[in-house]
Amino acid sequence: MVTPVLMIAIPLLAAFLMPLIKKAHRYFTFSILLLNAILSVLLFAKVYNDGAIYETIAGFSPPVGIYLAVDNLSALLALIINLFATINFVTSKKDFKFSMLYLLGVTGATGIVLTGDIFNMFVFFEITAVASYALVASKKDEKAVEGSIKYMILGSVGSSFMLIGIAIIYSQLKSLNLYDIAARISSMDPKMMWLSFSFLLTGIGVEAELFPLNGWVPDAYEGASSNIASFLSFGPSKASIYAIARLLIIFSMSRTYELALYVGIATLLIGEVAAFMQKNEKRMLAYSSIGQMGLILIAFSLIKDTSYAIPAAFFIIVSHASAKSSLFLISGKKGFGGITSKYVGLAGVLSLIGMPPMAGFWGKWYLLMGIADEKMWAVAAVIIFSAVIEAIYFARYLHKNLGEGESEDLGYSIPAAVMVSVSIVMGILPLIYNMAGGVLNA
Amino acid sequence: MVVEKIAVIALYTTIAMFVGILFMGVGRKIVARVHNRVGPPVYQGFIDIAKLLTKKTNISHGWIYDLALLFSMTGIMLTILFLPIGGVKLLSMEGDAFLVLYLLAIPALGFALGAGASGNPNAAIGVMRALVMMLSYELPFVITLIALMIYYDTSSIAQIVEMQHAKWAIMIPPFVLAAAVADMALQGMLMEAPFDIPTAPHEIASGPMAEFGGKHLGALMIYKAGTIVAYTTLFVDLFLGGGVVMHDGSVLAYLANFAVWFILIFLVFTLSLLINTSFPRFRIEQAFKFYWKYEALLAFISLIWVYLMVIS
Amino acid sequence: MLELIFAVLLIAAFATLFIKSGRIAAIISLIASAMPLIAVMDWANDFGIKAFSFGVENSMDFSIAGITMHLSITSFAWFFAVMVFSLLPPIFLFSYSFFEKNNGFFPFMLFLITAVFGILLASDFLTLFFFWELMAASSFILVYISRDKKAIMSYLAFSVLSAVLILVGIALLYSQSGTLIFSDIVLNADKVTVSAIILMVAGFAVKSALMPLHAWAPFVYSKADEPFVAFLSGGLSKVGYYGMFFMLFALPGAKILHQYFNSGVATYLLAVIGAISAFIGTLLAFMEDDLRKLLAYSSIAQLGYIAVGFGIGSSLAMAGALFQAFNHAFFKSVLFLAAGAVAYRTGKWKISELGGVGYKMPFTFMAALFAIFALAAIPITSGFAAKWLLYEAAVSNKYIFITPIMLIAGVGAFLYSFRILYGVFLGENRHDDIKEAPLPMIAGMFLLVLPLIIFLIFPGYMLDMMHSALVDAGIGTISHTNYVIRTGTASYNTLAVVIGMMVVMIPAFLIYVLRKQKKVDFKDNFLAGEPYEFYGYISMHAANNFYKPIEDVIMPYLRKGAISFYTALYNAMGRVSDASRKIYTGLSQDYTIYIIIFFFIIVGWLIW
Amino acid sequence: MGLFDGDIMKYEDWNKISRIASRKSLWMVHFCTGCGAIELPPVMTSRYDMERFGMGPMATPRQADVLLITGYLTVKTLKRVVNVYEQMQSPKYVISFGSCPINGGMYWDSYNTVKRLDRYLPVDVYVGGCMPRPEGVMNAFLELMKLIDEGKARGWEKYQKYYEQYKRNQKMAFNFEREKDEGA
Repeated sequence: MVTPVLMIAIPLLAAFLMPLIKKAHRYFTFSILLLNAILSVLLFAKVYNDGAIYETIAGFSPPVGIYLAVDNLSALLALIINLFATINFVTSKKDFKFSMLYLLGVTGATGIVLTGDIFNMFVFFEITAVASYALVASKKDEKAVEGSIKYMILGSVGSSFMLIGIAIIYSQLKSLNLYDIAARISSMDPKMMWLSFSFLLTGIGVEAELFPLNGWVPDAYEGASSNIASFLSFGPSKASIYAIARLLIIFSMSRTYELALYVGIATLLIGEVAAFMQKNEKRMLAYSSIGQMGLILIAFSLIKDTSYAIPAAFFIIVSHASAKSSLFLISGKKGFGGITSKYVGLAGVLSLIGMPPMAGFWGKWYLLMGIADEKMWAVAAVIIFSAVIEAIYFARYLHKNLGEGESEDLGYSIPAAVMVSVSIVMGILPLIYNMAGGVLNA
Repeated sequence: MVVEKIAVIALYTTIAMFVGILFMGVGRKIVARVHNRVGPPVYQGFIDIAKLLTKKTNISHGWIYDLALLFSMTGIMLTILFLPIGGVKLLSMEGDAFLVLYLLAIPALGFALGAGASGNPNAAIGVMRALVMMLSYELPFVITLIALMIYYDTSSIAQIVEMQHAKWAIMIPPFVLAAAVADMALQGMLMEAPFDIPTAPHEIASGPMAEFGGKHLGALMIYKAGTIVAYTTLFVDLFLGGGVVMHDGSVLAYLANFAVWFILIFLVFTLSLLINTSFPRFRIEQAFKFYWKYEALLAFISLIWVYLMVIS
Repeated sequence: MLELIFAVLLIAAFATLFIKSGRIAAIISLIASAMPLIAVMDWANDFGIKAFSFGVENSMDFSIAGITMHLSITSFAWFFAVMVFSLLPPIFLFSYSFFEKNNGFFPFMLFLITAVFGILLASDFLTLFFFWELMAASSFILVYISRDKKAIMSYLAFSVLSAVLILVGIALLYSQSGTLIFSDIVLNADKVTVSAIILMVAGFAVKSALMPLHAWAPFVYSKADEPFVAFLSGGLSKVGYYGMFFMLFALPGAKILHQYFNSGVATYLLAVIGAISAFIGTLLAFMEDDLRKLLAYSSIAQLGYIAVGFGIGSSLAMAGALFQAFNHAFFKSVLFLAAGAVAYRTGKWKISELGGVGYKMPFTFMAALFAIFALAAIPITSGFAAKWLLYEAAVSNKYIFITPIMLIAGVGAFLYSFRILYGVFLGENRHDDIKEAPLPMIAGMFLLVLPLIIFLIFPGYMLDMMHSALVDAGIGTISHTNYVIRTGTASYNTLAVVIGMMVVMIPAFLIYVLRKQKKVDFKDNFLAGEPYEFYGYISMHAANNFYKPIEDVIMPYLRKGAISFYTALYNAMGRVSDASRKIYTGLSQDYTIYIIIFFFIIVGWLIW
Repeated sequence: MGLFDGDIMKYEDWNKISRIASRKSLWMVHFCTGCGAIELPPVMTSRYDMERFGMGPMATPRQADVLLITGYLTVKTLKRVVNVYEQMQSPKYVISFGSCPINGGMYWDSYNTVKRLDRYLPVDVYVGGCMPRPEGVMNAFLELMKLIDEGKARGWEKYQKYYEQYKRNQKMAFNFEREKDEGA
């Protein structure tokens, strides 16, 4: 009954219907997002009970047709993206164009997660990216436009790299299906294979905020309004890091994993170190996001070797999506105005630095266990270092926001509280460990 | 048994206090002779204490101020119980050198409490100097103490005394150095020049004692007498075999040991007085530097020497 | 029953989160905090001590899909539990008066208690680490309430450092032995295990404020709410030492270290660090003017002794260390609470601004006085027995470096004790308008003084209490009766001290009783003949730069301490951070070039 | 409680011990008010050596038994002297040096000196001369000892008995000074 197609089709359709429903566009969009979130819950339940769903569209069989593949992790990610999108949309106060773009962005991010076809993935990338450029610019001040333009330039460079990568693969294997590619990747000319991998990694890496492809990140996050910054941190970035994980699994060579590990470490270090002295709150959070993306990439780079990698990555994604999004939502005020935003800030920070009862704790636990499995002590040292750095600047962030400031804007802080409570729920019920275990095998 | 023990304790503390008060007079006599004066009679200490205890009026600054009296007298007598006097072990088998070190702090702390409660700023400054002086001289002193403990493999003073039956510690080369260090530490403990700045009368109006008068001061003088006996006995026990010359347990041995102990503490006290009369005062930080730089170094050399001797 | 205790604690925590009044929250917390204490009392029967039985089971497995948390009480955890949980009801009693409004102290304190209960009960590493982190998080929020920048930053940074060190240590151990359950772990003397042990001990040492990792303590202790600081110094630091005890003796890490290094060098190093901690902490303590900072450094110093005991590791030393831990838990809590009571009435922290409080708050002063006697290890208090055991242990092992340092630190304790006594409670009577602290505060402080009095004459009771802990950890106990402790080389008889004291007290007591005296005002004081009124405009309280002469000598050597090292590190890191942000030039063309360079690098790396 | 007041021991007996002890142990307060103080060092040091008699200087009035008024007293100094005297513990004695405390001496017409000390403090022994020589000072000490021995040095009891009068006199002197200050 529940099919993944609906989750892409409904919002896409709704987005195009938007100009017709100008008046009630906010309620309409919200109900669509809510529907999508409910669908994703049902989808997750189905996938959890019956195993992965592979679905073709319009009757073409796999190597040729559009193809959706949903396993536990991608269903969960879709759930998170749609759930947070629903909560986040509550804060929107803009016109129908905004709602339309927002729906498109969510569609794209969901599509990236659910698709099983590399070209589709590219298309969804484009959808979410273009929507994001416009969303960043929707604040309509100088900084927003600047951020948007930088984002757009780099995003389009990235897209072209990605497209070239896809072209190389297609020229070699005559296939766009991810599973098909994964099965036949060894038959490729090695040089072509490496070349295509490099193009794809570079292309997706721009969206996934990997160093040094992430030049747009601080400007775009700083320029965007708080709810869009929040959207960026749970939507496109999480979807694209998931795409990188799929890429790694497809190419599944020890060199690619090694490369991912190095890129992850570099991203982690640069992100955390840059955030350390950053006084501007939103930029600091943006740099911190970069660091967290590095951490997620490190976790993904261990997929092949240890079963702890996926839960680690999953918990860090949940922790980061919920905590960072809520922090972005309550940012931009002069301090935590009231009790809600104070506790949201605290919970968010504690989740990010990995303290229970938040999801971040389990992320840190599984990541370190995975690293111990691999005996990569240098990585452990890097993580110790970055954790301490992170603790210091987040402590400063918390202290800076202590002022009584303006009175609390409950319109922002309650959605933020709901978001951060997701992290707490995930932390308290580590039963997700079982659900996330043993998924994502091609 | 217990009654007997208590009687012996009472007897010995009385004797020790008697000796201490006597030494105060003798000390003044000796100093006077060095100054080419006649000096007071040797029993002057008794007269002074009698006068102070028979004063007609007394002031008090509250109950903590009064505690000083109780603490200082009790503390010093208690310390004497834990020191072998002429080889007689009162309670010294029930405690050891660490206990003695800390027991010596009871009167000091009580005294400091009383001085603090008096509210006199001079008293507070005096206590500060006394405490800093304590910190200063304790370092070289504990190092020499540890040297002894390691050499004799015991921390009990009674056993250290017993083990010196054959040969006094001071006859062993490293302990000559240690004894010299400990003697300078003794100078600080007794607050004799050059380390008498805590109670400098002209400078801070005799420091901690500034507000004490009458019976309180009388009790403090008894305490002072006690410190003379306690510290010199400690020195004699540690380095000079506790004055034990006969070991057969006869009455004669008791008397002889007691006599030798008396002579030895008198000599140690006289040495300290002679140093006292020949030197001006150190400032407090000079004293601190003296003890922690030179004295501690010498003490540590002797400790390492002993350590090497024990190990080989 | 055990679930019930956790449930009550958590429900109370959530309930107090929504209660505005500090009074009601304090009562709820008081009742909730009695729950773990009941369990602890109950478990006493398991470890050879007669007590009431309430039928609390001593182990529990808590399991949700895939993850099982094993909880069970061990003898050494029980010993630490006794000291930690007996602190809590008095502290909450104190808080009843201290907090008019509930500022978040009560709920997070209850979370903290839950976490500590979990840590002490944990019997696998996941549980241990989970509750350790919960403790770090809730105590961080309690620090956060203080609103002080340095406290918040240093506490979070060091908490995370400790957590990550422990986590890496656990990961290393796990990679070696493949299990997280304590009883299944078999250790070998190899490089990984040894580094795991060292990392974890370092991680636990952060919470115990051991010297190079102590930098958070002065800031946090001096800024957070007093009842919390009392628990932080009294209770949480002991949890850190519980971790160390567990690693070194229960696992047993110390043996592994001995095997690996072929000598006791690693544990000796721990003892040296502890001794230096005691020494430098003492020096810094008596030069401090802020009462709470003074107590913080004093805590660092007193906790250093415990590390010395752990480092030496003989039965004598361990008995001393545990005894010292127990004493410190109580006397330092009393001192912090007394500081809180003084601040509650006067609103001042600087010793140079206080003075004469003891005349107006005699009961607070008496509680503090007793605690200070225990702290300075005056032989008629229980504080001495602990230090005596440690000194004996050090000397009988012929540690020529540690012993004098420990002893001189013990002497230094008199210096800062006097600083508190004189600077805060005695001296010039400057506070005419204050009253004695409220009754609950005094009751709380005196309840905490009570154990110190019990173990005064009967240190044997304490040794009985730690008996099964030491035996279970394979250390062995020392021979003792109720009031005599015997070591190979000496003995300490508290009864002899007390009886001897009573005998020699007679003459002093006679003079004391028979003195006829006139009580005079503070103003009737010898000031070189000047009447006090003439000095009305000058403070007669000698408390500014009290130890200035010695400070001038010592400070040049201590200026480059750990805190300045961390500050320099922070600044250097800040410069690196500023430099690293130069990468983000803000120019799209630069970023595009980065992309292209990145592409060529990975292509090159992958293909060649 | 009465051990020292006659409940247990007869007051006179106790008093006798007290007198004997305090005669042989006179501690003087180190408070030099005038030029006569210069005569004290010879008395203390080896030539005359007052420590023979158990005498010695003490740092504070709390510890001392004898107050030496070594020369003239201004009104301003008198205030301090009275303060010091009142801080001393009984029994306490006053010795006045030279002619100034007796009748003003060479300052007989000064507006600012105290002409007759015994209006303000009970003086036990006067030493005449301007200044008295050390022998005189020694003699005064011996005289004081004799008086104590005979129980005649009762200045402190007099001060207690006529406290009001002494206070009134002192107050007059101080007030004179204050009025003068205000007038100037």
